[in-house]
Amino acid sequence: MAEREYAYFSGCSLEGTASEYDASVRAVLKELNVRFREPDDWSCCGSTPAHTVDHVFAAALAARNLRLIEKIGLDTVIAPCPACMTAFKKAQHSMTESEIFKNKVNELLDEPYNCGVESKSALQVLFEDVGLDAIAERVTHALPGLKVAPYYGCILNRPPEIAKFDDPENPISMDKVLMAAGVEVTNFAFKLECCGAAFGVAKREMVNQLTYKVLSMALDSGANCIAVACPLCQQNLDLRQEQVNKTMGSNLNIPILYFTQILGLVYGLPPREIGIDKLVVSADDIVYSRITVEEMRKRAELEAQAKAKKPEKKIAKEEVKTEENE
Amino acid sequence: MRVGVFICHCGSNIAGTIDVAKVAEETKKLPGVVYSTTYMYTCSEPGQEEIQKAIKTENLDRVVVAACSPRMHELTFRRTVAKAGLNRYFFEQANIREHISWIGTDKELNTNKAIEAVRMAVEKVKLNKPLFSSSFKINKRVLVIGGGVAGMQAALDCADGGLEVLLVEKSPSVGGMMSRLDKTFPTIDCSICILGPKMVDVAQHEKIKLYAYSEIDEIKGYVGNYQVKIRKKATYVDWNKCTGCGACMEKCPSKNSYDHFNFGIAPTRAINIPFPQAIPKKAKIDPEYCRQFTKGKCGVCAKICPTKAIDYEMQDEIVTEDVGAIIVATGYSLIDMEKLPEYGGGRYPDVISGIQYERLLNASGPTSGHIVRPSDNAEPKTVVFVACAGSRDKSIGIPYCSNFCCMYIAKQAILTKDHIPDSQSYVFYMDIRSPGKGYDEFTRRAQEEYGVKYIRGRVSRIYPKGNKMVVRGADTLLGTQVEVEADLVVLGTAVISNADAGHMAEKLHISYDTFGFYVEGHPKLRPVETNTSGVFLAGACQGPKDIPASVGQGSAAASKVQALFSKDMLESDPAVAKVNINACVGCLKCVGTCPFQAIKEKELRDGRIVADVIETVCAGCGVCTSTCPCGAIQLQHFTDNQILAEVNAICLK
Amino acid sequence: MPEIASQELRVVGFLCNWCSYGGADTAGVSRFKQPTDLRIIRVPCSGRVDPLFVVKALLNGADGVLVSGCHPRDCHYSDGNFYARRRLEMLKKLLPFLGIEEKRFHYTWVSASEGARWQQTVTDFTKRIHELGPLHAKKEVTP
Amino acid sequence: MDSINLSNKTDWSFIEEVAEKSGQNPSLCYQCGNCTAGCPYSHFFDYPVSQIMRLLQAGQKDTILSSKAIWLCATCETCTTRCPCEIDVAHIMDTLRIIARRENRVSEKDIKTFYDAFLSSVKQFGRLYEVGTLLTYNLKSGNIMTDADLGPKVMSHNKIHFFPRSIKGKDQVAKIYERYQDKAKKHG
Repeated sequence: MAEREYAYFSGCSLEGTASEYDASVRAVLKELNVRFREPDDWSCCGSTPAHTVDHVFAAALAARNLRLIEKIGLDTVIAPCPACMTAFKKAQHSMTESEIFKNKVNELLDEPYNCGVESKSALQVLFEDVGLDAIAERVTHALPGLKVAPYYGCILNRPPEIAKFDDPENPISMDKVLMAAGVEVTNFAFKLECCGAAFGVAKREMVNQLTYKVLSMALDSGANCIAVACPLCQQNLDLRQEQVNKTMGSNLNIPILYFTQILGLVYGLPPREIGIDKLVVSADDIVYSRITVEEMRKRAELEAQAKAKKPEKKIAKEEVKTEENE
Repeated sequence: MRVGVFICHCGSNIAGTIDVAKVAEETKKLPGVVYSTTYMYTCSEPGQEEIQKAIKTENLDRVVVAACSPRMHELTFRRTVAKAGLNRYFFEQANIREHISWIGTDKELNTNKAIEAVRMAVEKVKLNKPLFSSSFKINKRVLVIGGGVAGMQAALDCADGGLEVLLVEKSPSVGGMMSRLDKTFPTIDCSICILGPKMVDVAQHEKIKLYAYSEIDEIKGYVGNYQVKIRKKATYVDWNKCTGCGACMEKCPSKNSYDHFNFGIAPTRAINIPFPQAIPKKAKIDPEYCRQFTKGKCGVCAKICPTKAIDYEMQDEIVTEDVGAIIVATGYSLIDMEKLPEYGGGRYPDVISGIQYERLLNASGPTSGHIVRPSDNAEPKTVVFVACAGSRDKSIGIPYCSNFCCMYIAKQAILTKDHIPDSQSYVFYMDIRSPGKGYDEFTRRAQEEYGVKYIRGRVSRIYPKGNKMVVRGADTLLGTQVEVEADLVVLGTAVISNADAGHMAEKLHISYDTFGFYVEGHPKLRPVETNTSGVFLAGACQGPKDIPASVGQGSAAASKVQALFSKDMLESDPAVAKVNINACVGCLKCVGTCPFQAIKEKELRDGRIVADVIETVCAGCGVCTSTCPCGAIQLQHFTDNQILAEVNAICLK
Repeated sequence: MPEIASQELRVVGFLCNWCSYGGADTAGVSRFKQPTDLRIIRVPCSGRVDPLFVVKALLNGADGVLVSGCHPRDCHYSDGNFYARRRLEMLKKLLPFLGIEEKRFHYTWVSASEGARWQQTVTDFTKRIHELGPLHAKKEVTP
Repeated sequence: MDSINLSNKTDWSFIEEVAEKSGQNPSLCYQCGNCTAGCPYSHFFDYPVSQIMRLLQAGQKDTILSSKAIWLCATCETCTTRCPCEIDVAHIMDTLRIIARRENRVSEKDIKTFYDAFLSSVKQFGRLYEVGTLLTYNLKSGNIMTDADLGPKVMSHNKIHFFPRSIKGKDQVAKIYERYQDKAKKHG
């Protein structure tokens, strides 16, 4: 990895309500020796609101930043926030698809963008570029008893022709990454179910209802924690969890961690450094449960010895059976 | 030379966008043309009489008809001129319908284009030579590829007609898809009860030679005289000794082999007889799972077999057979459920395909006809059927309708109620396609008598919740999203062509469409013929088809073969390559390029070596003609001069 | 007789009887509208097409030549279209030496069921030739 | 619902405009309902997605532009991903919002207000100023207390900055807005 260098685009949310995502992504990338530089003076990607105004306008807001990245001589940007990433990928897609569109966009910009930047989510970079082996190698700690429901959200891998990443119906990249890190994941059916996205403010009830579905389905799957890769998902699931309880008359209390925070934990990073303290639904129990890999191994051995007897017998039986036949 | 030109109005099909009168008037001016007229329907009987009359009165020696595509009526008009005493190759047809009047809107341009089309035909016909076909003996044996219901019907009809039949089936038993079905719509007949007797007949008919678990390696030759290489795949059981007692199957320790017959709904043994009514009822080893092959030790079946039929060393065997005609009835496959990830088939055990459900319903199936969910063997109370699972879905490259899913889903819903009276079935559908005799009444019965709930809308997603499968779909008639908590979900998976359909087509030199289904001679008028004479189609290999249609085509193909074999000799197409020995320098390039080995070298009396065409073997492609450095070998009716005459007719001015 | 000069150019097509000619028929039966410039010559197999035919056509007055056969491995004569491909590839390289743009010649594969594909092929090729303009603007060829 | 006279109440130009702006062909839709089936917001829509598509095919401009559905769509892309006819439905919804906004016929004022607050914040500072956006929204929408309950949470976890972080290039961003608005004016 070392030889390759990425651009890093934190985006507005990661500067504010999602600062812990920012912190944990940076920390994990550092741990995995992923080198990156930041374009200075970046601006908002435009996100969803811009798209309700005009597609060229929206693309322009995104393209301004891609241009900045182009200028510092980098060809791939890590955009941890799916909203930014999609805005970038969409702009890139339609600008490369159609010369006319490209020109229209560039007419709105001070400096024309030459479509030289590919955008990837932090998850995509870890899964595709860093690779599972490297992710596993770095693990120093374990989180026994932790059962994670991997929640991808809507747009990390959809629509396929824009996202060009993982399976649009049954994504497995986050599952694989977490498993590689030695974390247990549950079979979570609502990996992609929408949380209500940016409607938290204007359509609170709607979001609360959608979020409730996701949260309770996670519990059904046997999870005691949800891993996310999107500031909006996190906000709706974590920050608004109490709202959900009010609206739905439930009493859910399930910690919502960025998947990079979980990686940070198994990499033995100090909780504060990866912003565990910023979570509204406390994840302290998870932190306390953390043990080193060695301890984990010892426990496993003990359990193994305990079980040891039975399976041997079974095998023996099987043998005998075939013997009889022969 | 006296050429007569006949321009067809084809009602308004041609006359609508081409000024036929002008075409007649202009073409009359062409050198060599002595007569030019138009007629409303030239292909009609009076139309043909017009031509014959003109040949007499105007004593024409060449005829050009400007009408539809020669692929449509060339043979018709050749016969017409022949009846009037002309050699049938003194005829050319200009295609002014498919290639002009139907595709161009500008009448002036069309008319001009039509005139030129006629001019080309006239220039060519003037160079046409009289050709006379020689005749050759035909081998009156027929090869039927595929032992499903279509293939068996074809084989039986041919055999009953006294023809010798070779029936080649790639799986260990004949019966095909139909032998897997529990009941058949709309009569609820027991499928194997009506198919079984046919299977037995096939096995016992003295005119039918059955090659089970065999495949076609290679096909050489031409109509009347094919040589076929058949690969008898190794079964590792000597079928001459095997009595089908099934002892080996009982004792086989490898219990988790994939069951191809039951579409993997339950495991089978590594050595097995696919199903009780199998024909032939012989055991076969699946080396993928057999411990003798995977682990190198076991030998249980060899020890158990009372007739010592097991032979782990067995090899594939190639046999060569000669036949005169081929009926292709290779059937269809079903889309893999993994292609529809949002439905979770393959990931969730309780989401199964329609054909798997047939096996669950079937008394001779793995559950002896008790409907249970694969996950926990519990009896499902709520069953959801999803129609068009993959069909009519451009996004996965299957835009077509699979033809019979609507009907078997209705049947399965009815049977579900019969098996489990306190069950409730739901069917998600887009349109109910039930155009057959008694079909629509049947789908109505499912709803009216059996209370099956039909929901008009696609299913978007299927996911597990507790021990239920939640089916989330739409009811577009209510205009809402709906959810059903099902115990079992059955997908009406799309019909696709066999994976090897393309290769088979290449061996047969027949065409196939974008989806791998074989192309018939004419969509309306030659449904079971192909463009390769001597090769016929039956059943779903030509497109999704239900049982009655497949059986009908089986019989149709058989009757085509009967007609072909009703003569002892066949007329060869005289439009074959011919060597001008005076021009031939004996380089024999042509011998090397001929795709049919139809050219041999020949030594003349003076010792000169020249190329020589075996007329009956030559298929008339003309590759040799374009290869010959000195134009010595010419494809009759498509000689260099004839084609260049057409080129010049439209290029020179 | 000259084509209606203002609107049409001279495009000659050599089509194999089994696939492409059938494809053109299918396009007709489906009423898929096409430019009228094309004149079709029917040959049994694309393997029958002698590069000489193409050259003759282009030298004698055609502005573009299109050859179409069965898809590779779908040839009615098993591999006639492979011979065609080999020869026509050669021809492509040769044309420039005769002072003819390579783009005026095109060969492709269209099956009997691909009416829409045929319509596309004809429309695109005719468009291409119109972009190139007449090949015989000045020179008058005499037989 | 009274009958629609399709002969004179079909707005063909609207169908064309949407097709042109979205690059999608509405005629491809065969009303299977997959979009409605998968849409997480169906329960909140006044017209389910498939009916929006149907109304579009029928050229019912007014009904569509005044619908809440087009604004309640959060572009989760499920419909686009699963459409068997390969229609980018989400993009069509997006296009309908743009047209509704342009013709000042936004049915969901609150959502528009929030979007506007968001955009003006970006125009002002170059980046999103979350607190500012929320406050602007609360004032403009009149729902003064929206998410007030979240305030303490956010603060106690010091998740946000109380002062906008504006950037050097904010005028560049503002220019994007201006240039766009000029063009929009010119081309109507």
